[in-house]
Amino acid sequence: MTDRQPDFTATEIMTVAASRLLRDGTVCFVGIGLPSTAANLARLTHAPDVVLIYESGPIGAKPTVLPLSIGDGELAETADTVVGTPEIFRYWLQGGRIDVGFLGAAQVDRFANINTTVIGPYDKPKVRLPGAGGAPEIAAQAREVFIVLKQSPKSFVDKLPFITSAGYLDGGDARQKAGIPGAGPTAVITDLGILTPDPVTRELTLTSIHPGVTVEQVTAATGWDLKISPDLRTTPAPEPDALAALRDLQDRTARAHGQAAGGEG
Amino acid sequence: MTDRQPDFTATEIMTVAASRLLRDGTVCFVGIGLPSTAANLARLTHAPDVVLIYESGPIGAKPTVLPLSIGDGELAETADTVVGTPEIFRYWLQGGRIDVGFLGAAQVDRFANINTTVIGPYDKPKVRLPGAGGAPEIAAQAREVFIVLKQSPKSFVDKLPFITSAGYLDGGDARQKAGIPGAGPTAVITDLGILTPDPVTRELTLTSIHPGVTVEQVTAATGWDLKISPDLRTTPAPEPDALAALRDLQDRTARAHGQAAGGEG
Amino acid sequence: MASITPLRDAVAGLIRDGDTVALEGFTHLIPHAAGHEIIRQGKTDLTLVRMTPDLIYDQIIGMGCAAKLIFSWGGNPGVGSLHRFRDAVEQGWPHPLAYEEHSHAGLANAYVAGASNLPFALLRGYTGSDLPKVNPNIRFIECPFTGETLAAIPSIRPDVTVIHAQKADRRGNVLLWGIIGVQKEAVLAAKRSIVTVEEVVDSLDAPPNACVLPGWAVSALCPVPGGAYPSYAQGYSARDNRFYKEWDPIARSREGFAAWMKRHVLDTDDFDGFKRVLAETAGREIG
Amino acid sequence: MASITPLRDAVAGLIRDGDTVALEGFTHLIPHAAGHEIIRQGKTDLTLVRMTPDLIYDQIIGMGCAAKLIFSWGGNPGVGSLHRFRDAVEQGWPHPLAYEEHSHAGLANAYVAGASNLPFALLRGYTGSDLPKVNPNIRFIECPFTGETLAAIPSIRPDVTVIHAQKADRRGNVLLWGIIGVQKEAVLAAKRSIVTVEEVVDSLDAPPNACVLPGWAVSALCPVPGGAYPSYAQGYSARDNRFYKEWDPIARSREGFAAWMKRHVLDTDDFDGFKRVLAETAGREIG
Repeated sequence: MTDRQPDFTATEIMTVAASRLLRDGTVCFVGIGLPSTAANLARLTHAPDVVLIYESGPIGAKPTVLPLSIGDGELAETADTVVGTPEIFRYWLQGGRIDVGFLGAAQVDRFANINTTVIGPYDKPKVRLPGAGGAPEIAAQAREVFIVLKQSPKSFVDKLPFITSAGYLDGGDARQKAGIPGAGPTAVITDLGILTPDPVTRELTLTSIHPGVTVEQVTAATGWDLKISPDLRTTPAPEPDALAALRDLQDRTARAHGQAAGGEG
Repeated sequence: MTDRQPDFTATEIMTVAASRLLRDGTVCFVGIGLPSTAANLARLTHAPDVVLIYESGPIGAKPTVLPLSIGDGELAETADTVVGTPEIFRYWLQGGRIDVGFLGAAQVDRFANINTTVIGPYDKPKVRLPGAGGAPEIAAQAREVFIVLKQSPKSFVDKLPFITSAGYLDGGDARQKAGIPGAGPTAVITDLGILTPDPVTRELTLTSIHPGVTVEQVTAATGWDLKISPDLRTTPAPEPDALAALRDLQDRTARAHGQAAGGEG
Repeated sequence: MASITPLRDAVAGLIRDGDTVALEGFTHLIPHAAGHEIIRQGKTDLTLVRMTPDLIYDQIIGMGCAAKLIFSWGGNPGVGSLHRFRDAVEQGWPHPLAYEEHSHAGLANAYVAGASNLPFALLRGYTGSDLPKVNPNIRFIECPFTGETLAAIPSIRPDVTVIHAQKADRRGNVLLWGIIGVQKEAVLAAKRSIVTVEEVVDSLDAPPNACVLPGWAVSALCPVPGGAYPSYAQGYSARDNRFYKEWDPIARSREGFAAWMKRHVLDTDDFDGFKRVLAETAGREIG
Repeated sequence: MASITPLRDAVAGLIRDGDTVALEGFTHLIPHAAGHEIIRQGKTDLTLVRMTPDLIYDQIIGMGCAAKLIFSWGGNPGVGSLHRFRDAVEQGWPHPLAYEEHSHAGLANAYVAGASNLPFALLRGYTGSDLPKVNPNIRFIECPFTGETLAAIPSIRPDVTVIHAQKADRRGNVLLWGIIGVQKEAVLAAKRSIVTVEEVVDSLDAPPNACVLPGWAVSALCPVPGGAYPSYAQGYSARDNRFYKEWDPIARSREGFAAWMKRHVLDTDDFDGFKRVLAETAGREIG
């Protein structure tokens, strides 16, 4: 999709739509990049008391500009406290204190499993991706998970070469049977729409489509035969306030350190 | 033994003799009470760079007065750092960083096993003692252990009702066979003399006797047939400097909070 | 999210008869005021957990509130025995007290495991000690890589943990410092938590990487200045070593203890009331 | 006891060919200067460990110093791929790189287990992931109390850990703050350790319960102001985000990379020399 909307870009509506899902007071484990942008937009608009936790250690971070990396000083300086990375994973994530894990991904499949490890065979990779980072345990242990990524046949694939982090595995009750505690990915937010898992089969279903996008566009950007909800909604356009807040945030960020992009490390 | 020496008491020579064993630069895990007095005396005299670690969290404590309890503020305020109690036991003791564990005891047996749990049967105790505290793992994991306690038939017993913390178990190589890493108690310092384990049998042997004490007194204060070293030495009398430093320390302590006594908590 | 609550309401609302309750503190920051409130409200059948049960546990046990104690060292630090604890264990007065006994290393690891939502703690421990013979909750497992034997004990997951801390901000974030013991782990291991604090301030001004508990991880926050007495709060108050010694004769006899508890705790409304009466009976300034 | 040592001597004396080496840091306080010194001294056959290998590992791998990498996320944070790392993995250049791959939770716990002298780490992890299929060091064990299945991985015990910190005192005590990652655990898990610091001061003035490493637990202390560049040291320097972006085209080609490394690292004497040359080639102030 190109930006045919007069008022907002595809990335902007993706970010705003993702941010809307975060309720105020939620404790959110934030991945860097798009999830971090969406989570901070939520904090700056409708969810001032959202608690943002980054795997590098900050708890309750309130950055005024977006972090370029997951360990920016801005996160430490604005946090309620900064703990060691082991404590983040032990006491806070594994401890069961995270409401929402907000993740990006290189690839997802129809059951919202995530690959960030390799394209091609593991032992002879065509493309070596960065790897798991915090995602396997965030995907498993947060009470629910939101995934945000751009939708294309390369990113929405029929069969993942590698499951880095579990969504619903083979669908149905496979996730529960594997003993994974969290509810799993309850929304996948893309630049074209929002996909949510079928309550029974757990297959991702297009339940909301962004304004100006056609179902054919979404289908063409999906590497499997995408299910479309009979009650397909149109995603509300970004509220002017939210859009202004997002653009202010990105302008401040660009002035502070250039355009932000995703990455741990 | 009563204080028949003109120049020092039995407790004083016990404390000075114990403090002499701590070499400068040693990392010492310190029990409260007599061990803490002896360790701080060493720090104030011949071992200024001894590192004192208390199980409550202080690392590198340099108290100017003796702590009454193992968690006195004086320890925190004078330490190089104060960590949580779990870290003390995990990273520092179990981590293998302790040269000397300096312990007190209610009772010991001929193989320097320690009881601080019960007198009488465990399920129907005659006297319920405070319990293990940090001792079982200090006794096992410090590179070596010094035990300091007053000697009497009640404290030096033929058969312990309960082994709280391992010395040499049944003697010989029983300790090694049980997989206990540290060398074990290399000295037991009492108000009558110093006992060290036989190199082969590991039975405690009187190797040094304090000036003015007779072998008969030591034997009478021991609940088993005590082995006496053929090379029995006489413990050197406390150096005037050490004695002065000890008395200064105890005077300061008494002025600050009354006479110190042993106790965790 | 921590609500700022009177201590009486927090204890009434969050601690139930039969609960497993940890009032933690390692000499420093011991939540005495909260312990008194448990006694005043006549809670019963509690399983108490603490590495170093001391005077406040002696009082709770002596008043018959506890059915069981999980601990690793029980004494009056620097003084001697806990007479009420001993009477419960040795003579079954006021009723028998079950107990489960560990080492400090074991319990400290068990709190860490609880805070980490693990079912058990893994440690090198208890080797050569008789404790595993009398405590079936000390077991041994094998390392799946090296074959080494390691100790395993169940994690501690209290229903309620109670601690005392130096300060909190108005959003309920709690800061403690100095000897911090296992308090953070004990709070995070528990289903519910009560934190009494010396003061509530506009801004915590916490140093980097300080021991902070976010307000949303705490159930109730209760301002109780001096609430650790006779223990201390670094930066606020000193330990009253005299009281620890005075406790020894008070606790020696059942009658003396009962009379003292009635006058100082049951017949007072709150911790300030306790301290006023104690100042009268002890003939000196308290707190 | 930490001796205050020039970085060159510390790397020469403490890091041996074939060693397992962890240069840790989570965006913040990454020991770039020490990494350059490893390259200058031509260490070989290293097993590198790091949760988040980034530019300095790209350089060490690209220069052929490493035989194996243990990691959980390898990328140029905020920019994209590590081209030298990918070339080693995908094409075996300059030689094949073995690797063992975990999640952050796994490696963070493995460092904790190493610091705790445990042979393995216990966690809830990897469930549903394919990682256990490709990493035989991810195993599963049963809780001896509840029967639950938990993940187990070997602890990390590096021969040498290298970190950068803000300051040290003359007795070698080290203070770091801000995003402290796994650095304390990585140092305590290692047999030997090198700490580069921004400055050496008379007194640390550490806040209560700060992240302090006692001097006696560190092998060598090397004053290297700005030694984390292009990473940052909170309170001392800002992250040079531009350099992270500039690295991407430098590292894309083998030839460009080799020429850059020769000019900036091999042909310079130390980190100050590197920064001087970089200032010339980048046409701006560095560090």
